[in-house]
Amino acid sequence: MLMRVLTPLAVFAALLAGWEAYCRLAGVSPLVLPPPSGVLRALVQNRAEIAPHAQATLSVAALGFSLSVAFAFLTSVVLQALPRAERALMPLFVASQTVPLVALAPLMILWFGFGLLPKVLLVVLVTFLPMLISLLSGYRQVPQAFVDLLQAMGAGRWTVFRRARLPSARPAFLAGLRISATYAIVATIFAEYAGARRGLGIYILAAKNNFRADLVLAAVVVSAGLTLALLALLHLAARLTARGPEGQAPDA
Amino acid sequence: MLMRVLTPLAVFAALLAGWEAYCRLAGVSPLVLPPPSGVLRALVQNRAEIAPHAQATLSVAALGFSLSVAFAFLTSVVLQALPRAERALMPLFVASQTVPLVALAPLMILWFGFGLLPKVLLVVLVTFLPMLISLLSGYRQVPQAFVDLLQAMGAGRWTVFRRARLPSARPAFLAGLRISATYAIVATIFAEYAGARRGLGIYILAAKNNFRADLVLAAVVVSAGLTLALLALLHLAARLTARGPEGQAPDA
Amino acid sequence: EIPAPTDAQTPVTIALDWTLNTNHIGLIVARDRGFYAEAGLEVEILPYSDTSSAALLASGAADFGYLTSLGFLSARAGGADLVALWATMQHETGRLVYNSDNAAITRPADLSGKTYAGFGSAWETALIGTMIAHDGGDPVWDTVTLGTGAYEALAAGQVDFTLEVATWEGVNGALLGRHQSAFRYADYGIPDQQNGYIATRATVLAADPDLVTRFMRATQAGYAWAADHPDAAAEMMIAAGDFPNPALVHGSMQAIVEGGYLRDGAAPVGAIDADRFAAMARFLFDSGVLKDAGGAVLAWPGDVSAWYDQSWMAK
Amino acid sequence: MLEVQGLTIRADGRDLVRDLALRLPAQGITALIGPSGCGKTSVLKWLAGILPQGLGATGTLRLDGAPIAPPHRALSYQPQGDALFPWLTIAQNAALGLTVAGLPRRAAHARVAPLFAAFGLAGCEALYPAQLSGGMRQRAAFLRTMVQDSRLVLLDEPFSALDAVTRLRMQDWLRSRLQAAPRAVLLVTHDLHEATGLADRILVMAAGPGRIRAEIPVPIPQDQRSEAALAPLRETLKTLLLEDPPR
Amino acid sequence: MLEVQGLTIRADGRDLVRDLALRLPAQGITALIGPSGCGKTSVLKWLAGILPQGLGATGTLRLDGAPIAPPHRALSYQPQGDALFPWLTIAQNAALGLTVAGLPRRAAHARVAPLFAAFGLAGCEALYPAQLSGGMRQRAAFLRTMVQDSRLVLLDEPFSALDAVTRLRMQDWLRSRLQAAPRAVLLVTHDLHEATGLADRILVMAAGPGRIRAEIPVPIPQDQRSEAALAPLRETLKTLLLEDPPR
Ligand SMILES: Nc1ncnc2c1ncn2[C@@H]1O[C@H](COP(=O)(O)OP(=O)(O)OP(=O)(O)O)[C@@H](O)[C@H]1O
Ligand SMILES: Nc1ncnc2c1ncn2[C@@H]1O[C@H](COP(=O)(O)OP(=O)(O)OP(=O)(O)O)[C@@H](O)[C@H]1O
Ligand SMILES: [Mg+2]
Ligand SMILES: [Mg+2]
Repeated sequence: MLMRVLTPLAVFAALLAGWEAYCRLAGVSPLVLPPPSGVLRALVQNRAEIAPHAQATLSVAALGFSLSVAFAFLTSVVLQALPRAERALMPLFVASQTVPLVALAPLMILWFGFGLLPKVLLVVLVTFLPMLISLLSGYRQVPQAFVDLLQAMGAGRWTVFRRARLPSARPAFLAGLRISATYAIVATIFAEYAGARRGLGIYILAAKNNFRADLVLAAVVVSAGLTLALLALLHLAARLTARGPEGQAPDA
Repeated sequence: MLMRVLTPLAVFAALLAGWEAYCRLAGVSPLVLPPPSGVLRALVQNRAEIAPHAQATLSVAALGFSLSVAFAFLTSVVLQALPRAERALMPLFVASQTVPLVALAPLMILWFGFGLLPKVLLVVLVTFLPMLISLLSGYRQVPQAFVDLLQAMGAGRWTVFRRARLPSARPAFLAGLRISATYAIVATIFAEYAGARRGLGIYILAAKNNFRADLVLAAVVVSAGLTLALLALLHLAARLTARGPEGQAPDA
Repeated sequence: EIPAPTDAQTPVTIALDWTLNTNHIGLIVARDRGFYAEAGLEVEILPYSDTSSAALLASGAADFGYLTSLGFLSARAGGADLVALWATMQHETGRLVYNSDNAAITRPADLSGKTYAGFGSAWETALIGTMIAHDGGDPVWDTVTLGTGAYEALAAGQVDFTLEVATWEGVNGALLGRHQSAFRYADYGIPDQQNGYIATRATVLAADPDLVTRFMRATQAGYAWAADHPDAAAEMMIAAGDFPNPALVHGSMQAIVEGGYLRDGAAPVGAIDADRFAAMARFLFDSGVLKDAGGAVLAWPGDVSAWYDQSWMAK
Repeated sequence: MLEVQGLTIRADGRDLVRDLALRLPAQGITALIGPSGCGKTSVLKWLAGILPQGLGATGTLRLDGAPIAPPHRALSYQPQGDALFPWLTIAQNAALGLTVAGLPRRAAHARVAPLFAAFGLAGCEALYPAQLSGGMRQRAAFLRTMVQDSRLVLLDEPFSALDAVTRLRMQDWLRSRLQAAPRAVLLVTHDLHEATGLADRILVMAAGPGRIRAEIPVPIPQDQRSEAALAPLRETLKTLLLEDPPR
Repeated sequence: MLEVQGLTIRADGRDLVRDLALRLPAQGITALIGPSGCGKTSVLKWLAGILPQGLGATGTLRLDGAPIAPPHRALSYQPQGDALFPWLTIAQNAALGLTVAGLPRRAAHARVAPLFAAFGLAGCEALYPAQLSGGMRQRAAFLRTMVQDSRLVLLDEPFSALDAVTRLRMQDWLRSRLQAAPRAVLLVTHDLHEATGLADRILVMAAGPGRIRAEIPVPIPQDQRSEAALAPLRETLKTLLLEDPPR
């Protein structure tokens, strides 16, 4: 177990060391590629400045992600009850993923102003579909025998959903949650890039415009840290809410 | 079957009609939200100009995607043979997905110049991991009995891989291919945004800076069309290369 | 000097500070009238992208760069090895705009407490703060970073003011019939500056001064021709680029020529004025905009005359 | 007594089962035996009121002479395998039929609780299915079915997921359980050893389309069913089953 | 003759099988029977040389007195289920053992081709497994095993995936096949009806840790194995198997 954590860390440390050595030996301009030590220094020196930006990003991401999960859940409940609607809408949802958000984001700022709405919408756009697809496929993973059993007991459509389909979808739901969470922070930063008052996206934009690659990378580190923290939180929540003996084993 | 195509199209047409009606009735400035008819007109009028950009994007996407698939395949072959390397590297690969590319893309242009390299690299970065994860999980989906059988016949590690693991991974490979293909064009446009001579990304950027929302959306339509064409192509290739009776049924 | 034979053209790239517009007119003229080819150069004008031209130039991704004044000064002060060779606009083309029907704004002091649509560069704060304070207001306002969305946001009344280039967005606003008013920076304590620098790396200048000379002279010829033939140059530009609105290009060229932006008095096109260069640099140093690679605010070095080099202009 | 008449089950214009008639006495075990695909599960699902969507059926069902429509509370159905929900405890699983029927949770658990001992599951109430052996899981599934207090129990290959030794044990257990608390049972199986070991009456189905080929009573008392005593009957059944052409 | 001595299989410090000894004659079918989890599959996998990574084993294996190390060409292994590769045709599946052993494809197919008729698979050469019935798939798996020309065939519950009627048919088929082309067979099963119906000798394993509890010859000739003739032996075996405490 310890090895499973240490080996990747060792490889990561080796990568950083290589990067540091390259910067020092090749004398790369820190304007172009700052060494890891420089990024770390920038991060520590500017932590007070970065913190409120990180916090802004985190709130938008959390709000967008929560809304997305809630919305995906509601949609999934409706669609599983209406297979015709599912057949009509899913191709559109999938096609929506082929739209380059880089082009859409500035337009969304125009359409919806620079408040929370466009940013939350973008996060929802990015994270909604993986959740929805996971949930719907989770519902379908219910063993037919479970459905048969309940129906023979006189259960209606809704009871079958609540007592068999929904619990069966738990692993798929957690998997979808994990995929979506991976993109929540990144999508927020992306949305901020197109227009915001505050946030890591704005910080990165300003750092870039001021030729501070070290600050850009420091913000990247913060963003990756936030995502990893979010994933760890989900992992913990999954463990704590697990029912049955698999509660002891990591099931997510 | 026909219904399965027609219903989504009908819903899509209804959405477009609603959008068109909104633009006309609410008198929205086409600078902010052009009606679908305006987008279509822009697309038709500027098709000669958009075409070379679309072609540039397509070449980069195709190159990056092919390299990504090849690279993911090679990596998967190496990693499945070296479980220790897999344990060491996979967490890093996954962590790499938490990096906001919006921050990294301009730096990559600085590091690798204006040529193909940074763009292809970005496409690879975006599309590599879904492929790799799909392949590795595909290899694991081989029934233990198949492996037992081959080993009892005296097969070595490589024969087991080639004759059982690899063919077993076909459905997972196709699924990964589809996910990655969905992102290949979008990622290319994104990379072009950060620096390119030609491409839909550049076209969108110029259209945006010239306040031409209609051209931006026209380019978005082209990009979505390219992605859907790529997906259709993959679907076709999957069908044509299918072995066994499932070759008749859509297996992808 | 002897023009190089046309079959051995030296490839040269130049990165732009913004999507192709009339600031770049001389480059297009020089290319499309064959001035570059005559100088033995095959010039590629790289399209604008999300990566700044200063960064592209500093990293070696391009041979020359068309830079904003701020872009050049920040990069140079921050340690990038850049030398300015040229200044296009003899006066500041930037200005602060607001909607004319916004009764709450009559003078810069009124901007205090208002919402500003910004672009994420460090000098905007110094600029706006100085203008408000110079006019006696409290330099406090709300910034929303919007990039190009700023103009639509202003037109829609979502923000109160933003910055624009008078000879481009300003002309466009007028063409769209938008009623907007503007404050000139120079009227409120900001030194009038030249804008639109062409720069290269000092290493390029040292290694191949002849190339720089050939490139810059052809460029100068292009701008001079454009200043003399604004309408023909505008047509050339329209043919070269993908301009949705040809009237904008013509209008912009007209504004540039009428405003005396390209030619100012007897000075040759593109000449860098030592005093104004130093004044602007000084302003940026003093307002704490310029920082070193580590992020520390830089002190005025006393002399910045080494930051530009126009020896290519001399015989 | 349960009576089925003229049952025809169709899929895509093909008859899976044609004009099948069936009588189940109010007591005892009836085995429904036949080759794979002959329609045993389909008949059982029709009785339980859960025929899959693609299938259409015509036929009448009478309970003590009165026509009824499935799903009906007089019939309880136990699907193949154990179909225990892994996210519920054994007690919750056992009470499932009662809570689905609308009994409050507390009352349902009170009804189930006293039965654990008789089903060899004392102390397992709070465990999850994954923590139990195959035989125990199967008993828990029986508990869930039996507590529903229906008059007829429909069992679809209840022991097919168990290994042969556990299956022998569970057959013995079911026999004694039914002696202690008699209930009419329709047992679907394709194992002639199982059918002869447990049933009071064996219905042999044939395929293409599914129909009842023979009805064979098992006249040997339950406590005298040694291998030797069953041998002649088994030989007959084996011949009957192997006669059917392979599919 | 194949001889196993002192076979101990360990997992996580626990003995799954302890000090097991085994002799397999050069002819005839030996059944290895026992409750689930007693280690039957583990013993078979050790013989086939494919014990899973987590397991450690000590013990000696001799073929006609000479020590050998598995995997060895004298033994061929047929895993549970049919393990046919769905992406290969039946002919390719059947030839798998030969091509893996290095025979050129053409030669392998030439070796396999004449056997299809005897295995009831004539005309199926170019079909894919999914296009075959369960019994046919099982016969294809047998063909793949038998064409390897080993001296001893290791079968792990070959019929467990089949329904009971098809299983009866396949048992008859295997019996006649082995009479036509004799081969030494070690058949793992937990079905005493199957073991008694097919084997010449039955080894009864007990669990915890796995060991051989009894060795029972089946003296009845293969063509006289009626239900009645086997009944006494089955009764004995049943008692033996049910004695073992349930797990
Ligand atoms: N939903 C369905 N649509 C079409 N055909 C079906 C459907 N369900 C079952 N069948 C067909 O009906 C026939 C009978 O199936 P059924 O499951 O009732 O057989 P069974 O006797 O229970 O078989 P087994 O012993 O294998 O469980 C089979 O040929 C099967 O292919
Ligand atoms: N890889 C492994 N690691 C640890 N324990 C194992 C492993 N494989 C099997 N076991 C254990 O070894 C014991 C014997 O397993 P095995 O599969 O040999 O039994 P079996 O007699 O074939 O059972 P069945 O009749 O169910 O097939 C079981 O208790 C099982 O849990
Ligand atoms: Mg069935
Ligand atoms: Mg086994």
